[in-house]
Amino acid sequence: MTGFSSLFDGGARALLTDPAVWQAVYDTLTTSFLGMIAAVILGGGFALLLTLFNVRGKTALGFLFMLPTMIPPQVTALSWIGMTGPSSALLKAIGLAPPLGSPQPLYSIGGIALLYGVQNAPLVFLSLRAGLLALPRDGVEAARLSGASSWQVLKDIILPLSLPGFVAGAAIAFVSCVGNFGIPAILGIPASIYTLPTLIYSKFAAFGPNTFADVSLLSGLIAILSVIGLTVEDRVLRGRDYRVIGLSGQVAMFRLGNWRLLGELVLWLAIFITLVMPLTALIASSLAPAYGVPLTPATATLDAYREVLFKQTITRTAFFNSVTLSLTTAIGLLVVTVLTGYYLVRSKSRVAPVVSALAEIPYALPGIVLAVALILVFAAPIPIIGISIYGTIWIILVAYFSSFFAVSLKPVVSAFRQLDPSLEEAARLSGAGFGRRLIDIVVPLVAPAAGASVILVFLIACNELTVSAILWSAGTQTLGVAIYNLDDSGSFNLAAALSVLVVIMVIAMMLVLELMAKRLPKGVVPWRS
Amino acid sequence: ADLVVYTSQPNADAQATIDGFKAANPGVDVEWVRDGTPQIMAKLNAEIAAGNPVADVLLIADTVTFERMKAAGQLLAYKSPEAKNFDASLYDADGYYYSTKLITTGIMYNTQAAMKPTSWADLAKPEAKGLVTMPSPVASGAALIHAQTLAGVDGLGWDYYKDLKANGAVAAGGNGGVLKAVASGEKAYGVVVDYMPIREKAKGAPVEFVFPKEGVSAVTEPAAILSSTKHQDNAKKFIDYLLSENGQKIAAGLGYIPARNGIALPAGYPAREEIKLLPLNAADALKNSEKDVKTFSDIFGTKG
Amino acid sequence: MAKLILNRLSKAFEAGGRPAVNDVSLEVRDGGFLALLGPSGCGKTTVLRMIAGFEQPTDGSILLGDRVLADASDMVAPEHRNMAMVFQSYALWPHMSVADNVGYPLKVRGISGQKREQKIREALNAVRLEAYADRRPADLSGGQRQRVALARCLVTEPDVVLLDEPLANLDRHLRQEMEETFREFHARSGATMIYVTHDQAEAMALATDVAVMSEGRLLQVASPQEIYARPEGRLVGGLVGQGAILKWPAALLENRLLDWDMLQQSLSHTDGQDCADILVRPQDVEIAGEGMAATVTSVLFEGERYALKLALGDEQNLRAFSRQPVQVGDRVSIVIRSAWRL
Amino acid sequence: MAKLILNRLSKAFEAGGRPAVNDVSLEVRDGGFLALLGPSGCGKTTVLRMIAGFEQPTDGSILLGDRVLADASDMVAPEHRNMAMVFQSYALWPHMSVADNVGYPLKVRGISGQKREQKIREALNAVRLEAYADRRPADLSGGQRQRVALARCLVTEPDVVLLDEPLANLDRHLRQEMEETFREFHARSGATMIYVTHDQAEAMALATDVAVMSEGRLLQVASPQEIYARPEGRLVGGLVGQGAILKWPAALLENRLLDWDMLQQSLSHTDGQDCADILVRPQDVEIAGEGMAATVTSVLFEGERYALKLALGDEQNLRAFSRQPVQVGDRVSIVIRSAWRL
Ligand SMILES: Nc1ncnc2c1ncn2[C@@H]1O[C@H](COP(=O)(O)OP(=O)(O)OP(=O)(O)O)[C@@H](O)[C@H]1O
Ligand SMILES: Nc1ncnc2c1ncn2[C@@H]1O[C@H](COP(=O)(O)OP(=O)(O)OP(=O)(O)O)[C@@H](O)[C@H]1O
Ligand SMILES: [Fe+3]
Ligand SMILES: [Mg+2]
Ligand SMILES: [Mg+2]
Repeated sequence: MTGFSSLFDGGARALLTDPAVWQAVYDTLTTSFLGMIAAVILGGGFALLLTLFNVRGKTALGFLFMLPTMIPPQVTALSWIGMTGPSSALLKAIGLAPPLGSPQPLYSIGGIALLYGVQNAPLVFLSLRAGLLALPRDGVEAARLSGASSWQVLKDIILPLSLPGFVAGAAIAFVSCVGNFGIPAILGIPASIYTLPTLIYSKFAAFGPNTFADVSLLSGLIAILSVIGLTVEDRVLRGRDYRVIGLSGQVAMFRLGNWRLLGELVLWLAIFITLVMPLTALIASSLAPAYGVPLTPATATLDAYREVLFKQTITRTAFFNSVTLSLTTAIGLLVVTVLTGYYLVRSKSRVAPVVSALAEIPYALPGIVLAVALILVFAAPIPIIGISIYGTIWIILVAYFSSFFAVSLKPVVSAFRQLDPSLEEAARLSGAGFGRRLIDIVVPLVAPAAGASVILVFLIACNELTVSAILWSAGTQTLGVAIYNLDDSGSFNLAAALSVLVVIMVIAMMLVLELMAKRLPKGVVPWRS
Repeated sequence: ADLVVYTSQPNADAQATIDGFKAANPGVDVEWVRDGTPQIMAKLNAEIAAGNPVADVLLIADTVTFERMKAAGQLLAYKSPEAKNFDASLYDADGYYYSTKLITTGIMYNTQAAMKPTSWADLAKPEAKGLVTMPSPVASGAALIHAQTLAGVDGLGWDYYKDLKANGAVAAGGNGGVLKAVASGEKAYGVVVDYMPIREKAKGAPVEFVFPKEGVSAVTEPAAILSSTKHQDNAKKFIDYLLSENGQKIAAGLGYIPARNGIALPAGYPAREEIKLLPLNAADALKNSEKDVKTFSDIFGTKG
Repeated sequence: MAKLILNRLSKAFEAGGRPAVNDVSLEVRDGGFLALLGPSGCGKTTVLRMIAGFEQPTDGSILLGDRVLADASDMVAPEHRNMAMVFQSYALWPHMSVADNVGYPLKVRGISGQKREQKIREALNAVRLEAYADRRPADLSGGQRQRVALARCLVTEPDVVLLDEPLANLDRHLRQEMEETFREFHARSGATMIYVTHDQAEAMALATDVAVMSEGRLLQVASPQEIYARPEGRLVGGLVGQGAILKWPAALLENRLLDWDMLQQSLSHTDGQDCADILVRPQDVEIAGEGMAATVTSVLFEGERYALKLALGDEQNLRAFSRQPVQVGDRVSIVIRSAWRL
Repeated sequence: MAKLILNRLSKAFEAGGRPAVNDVSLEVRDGGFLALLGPSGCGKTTVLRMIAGFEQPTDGSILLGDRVLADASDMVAPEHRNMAMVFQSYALWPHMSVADNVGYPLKVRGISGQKREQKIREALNAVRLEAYADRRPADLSGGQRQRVALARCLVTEPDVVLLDEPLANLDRHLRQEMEETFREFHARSGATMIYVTHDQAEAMALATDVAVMSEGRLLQVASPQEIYARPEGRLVGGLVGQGAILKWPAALLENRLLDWDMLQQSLSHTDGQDCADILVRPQDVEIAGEGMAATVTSVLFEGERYALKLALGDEQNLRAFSRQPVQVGDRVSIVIRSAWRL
């Protein structure tokens, strides 16, 4: 981050008096806030229904719900546009397709927020779910016996007690909306809605002498926005006690009775809209010979797959890079975040909140800014050891570590907040030193959160675009870059085919996890109940 | 690596170019990085700011950028022996950069569209109301050149853009987005670079491309050597290769209008003489680029 | 209100596994006060949890009057049962203050303002926690937490009150006060109360009926006096009171309640055959000049008195009390004033 | 091993607030067995937590031999103290099976394989949970959980064992067995044991020393017999045993241990002035033909006997036992066989 200080010089006044900037701040805030609400409703709803209620097919629902994160945001955006636009096969089929050139309803603040919500719902889902699993069953039961209806129990007991997880999820969702580029780029620009990241991007496009200064100023605004978000989070959580007293490990189950069918319908409908629709669109475009060609058995072709799989050498490199990068980041970060999280929650030091705020900022910064900062820092060889990591995969790894630190940290911190301290005390008295305790007691106890953290980071990193877009060089392409580049250069079907392959790969990896589930601590695999 | 190339050519095209170069110069290990012009420039500028640019050769969309770099002393002058086969307007007299191809910007339309446009003026007609999309100069180098070119044409000018805006045209994103919008029928007409719709049409997409009768603007995707290069010889070889007959044929094979004289145009294009290029003064364009972006943005309400 | 009926209630946690509760039938009359006794793990909590509606019976049913609360297929939700419970683990809500914890059942019932304050204050008064109203449960001692749970349970007017070892973590004085509170609450509200405890004295002192369970089964239900004086079978005999069970020649034991004469006579008629189990409580064993010989094998000071273990000649063991200190290894003579044939 | 010394130990949770533990000085000799008694919330758990190293004293120090374990500025980490504790809330690890919970202290000490298995089995045997080795704590009953915590505490060879109401949730029989286990463990390992309990009989029966606390202060430390027979002050007198404290004319009470004659004499010399507090235990109150008049105000069946509350003429209350049922309101004559001037 040292590079940033060098970025701050001059031009600030001009920029700060530009009404366009303030309009962008406003739009960023509204879209992100609404997007967060949407993510909370969608992800929170799933988490609640799947962990607390007796709906059927939980495993399948949980499994499928994770997948939309894996579809690149631009693809999701495009498929939604396709679905709601004049060429929508769906709308055409029911005769409701709008005429050629009708305004696209998604090109709006609401549309952006909606897609933010869809994209970030799994973040809330995973984070909240970990919190819910830590709830002691008897607390819920006591409330029900007090006469509280399911709704009241939810409102008075479950949500307040799982508030750390809930708020953590909402906070990551908010911050990642603030930093999102793909969705406002596709949905916002046509409607002249600029968010700070798209504004920054356009600054880079018209590269001038003031660009670095302008961009750092805008980045500063983003940082301020996310710090404001975090302060709100901190306020909400401050001064309360979430430490579970007594034994957790069993989750109270509500019966839905007659509502069950309705609940299940809603869940599957949500899966259909957030997953099946964009995925179908994705598969359709991967099979189409060219964009806009109607897909029929006659026109369908596997050429795109052939090209991606066998001709483009970049595919294999990208798969290899992304998977190793994502796994390394996810697991490496877990180690870091468990330690940091432990420190943040247990330490009474005043430095702690500052550390946690600092951790959050890189995630909110648009990738392009972070990447440029890293280049400024690392392009020259590192002073003492004299090695340059610029141009190697290591710089991307460094970028991922700093960028996803917050994603990894949040669920873990919230789980620590709920931990009954006496569990750790008992381990200490057993003679277990810090490391020992961490491995044997603390980490398994926060397993659902740790699992959520690893999976979240993996999913996001696997698809990461903006950071690696600037930092990659020959041989270090990532999947996100590969897909984006294919798409950007007009090879839409190749991009779609590669995306489909990525989704398949993720499903395969999730299945492997599913097979290993029995050997992992309880709650790690988020779709299992 | 013996040579590092930063380019904004599409992946497959970049790969083909590099492969061709390698075939002509065996033993040279080339690394290349492909991204959109803005990203490439962000990356490069950051590297320069950090004092360690990695690239040797730059192969990106427009002369304007190169003019700026030349002024900043970031380019290396090199007189290529191949230059004699090129129109003098297509390379820098001092040898700082060489155009490699012509990418024109014209009009594409969806085959379902009611009106078949033949001129820029058609897009401002009531038939096209709300149906026009174009790339934004903030996202595409070609789009900026295009806007600056049309702005200088009598009878069009910035008023033309105001008319377009009044007619409900939108300006957003890059050329890829325009292509998708028109191919999918979301919009009927698009202002777009030539090779995209021509290629897609060949693959069966329901689109047509026209060279409007007033003429088209063009970017030339020039190549240049960075003054900081550590592989001067290879870089020069690369420039020579791009300009060579062989290199130019490969460009044509990929669907671009080659810059070198005497090479046949790819399928789907009219004869070279029929393509009327609108004039543009590169020096003015450079001087005014920020102002022009702002003018455009003010008209279309885009920011930046 | 109405009778609470458990009808052949069973619960197995794993399908096919050993049931935690096995075919328990029981009626608690309206306004009754039932104490549930039994060794650790015998299924007491599980019975309470089924009554409260947290576990579904695998078999049998639970009725309140003629309303079926639960059977193997259907269940009234806990929130519609108007019951209250003190959980063995307290189940306090860590995010609420003590006052909010206690007031929550009122809040849910829509009672607010002055009246709620008033009731919370009364309940906290009853458990001597007035001064702690604003604390968080995490900052309380174990016994204080338990008292918060008690206060929360008694703050409303439930039809049925379920108490799962509600006084286990309290000292004797508080315990007596709390027992008093229960008694008053019971008298005032007329609620049906079911009380799980390990402290028999507590059970006897509070309950109108005592039920004894073992390994998921109900062994005996009777009034405290009855179950103490006339336990059925070895298990109940062993569980209620600190009695020792002896094998005794059965020849002349006609009555079930036996005195020393009968016991002695029977002893002298040993024909080596039939033996009966007799229950001898320590307070009925008197260390006297005459009587049977016994050796002291252990002596424990209990404050009020010493608790002795005595070995009889034939390797059988007996408990007794003594107000005077005795030494391990002393040989004493004892008289069994009273015994009960099981 | 060495003496455990608490030296003017204090702990206030909020700076400036009322201290939870206040100036407690105490020595537990090496291999001693100290029972800590006191009303709910008096600071017992806090003392244990400071000894274990979970709370830092705000003042004073803790020493084991000459090693300073903790003072207001510094602290040896709990993991380096070689202590074991049964937590009031059990603190079982929900993600481990019962056997793993119990075996964890062994695992940490690097004991593995056969030997570990063996030790785990023994510990589980001691708490009668052999059959539950593979269960998760969440699937156990309250008492079973407590026993797992016990087994975990006793599986290693700690220097100091801290027991926070370790038997509160067990039935009497198990309790007696567990007490036996403690006694054996104590004899075998020679560990210093500190035992918090509300059950005085338990404390008296197990401990070599009894310490009584109230409101954070240490009131008295003595052997069980001593503290029972000669409590110091109203507070200890009221806490130990179920005695009632009476105001009695002090004129002729010269001894501290008083018999009926002395009490009667003193009574007849009432000159309305000086009154002394005397402690009268229920077992010392005999319902007899002659003596003082009293009215029965409450009768509780306790199994073995009835516990009575008696009102004396001057509105003072007394407790007594009776083996025969008595009615509330009965007027009886009582003799106080023995009393203790506080
Ligand atoms: N974390 C805390 N913050 C503030 N006060 C506390 C905290 N923990 C305990 N206390 C208070 O300190 C006092 C002593 O508590 P402690 O737990 O030591 O009592 P105890 O003697 O163990 O009682 P019990 O028999 O009920 O378990 C109590 O009044 C309690 O409310
Ligand atoms: N969730 C569960 N899954 C499997 N077995 C269980 C579960 N809960 C309890 N059990 C078992 O059922 C039996 C009865 O348990 P319950 O909690 O009813 O005992 P209890 O009588 O309340 O004992 P305690 O006095 O120790 O609290 C025990 O053996 C226990 O191990
Ligand atoms: Fe470009
Ligand atoms: Mg129980
Ligand atoms: Mg305590």
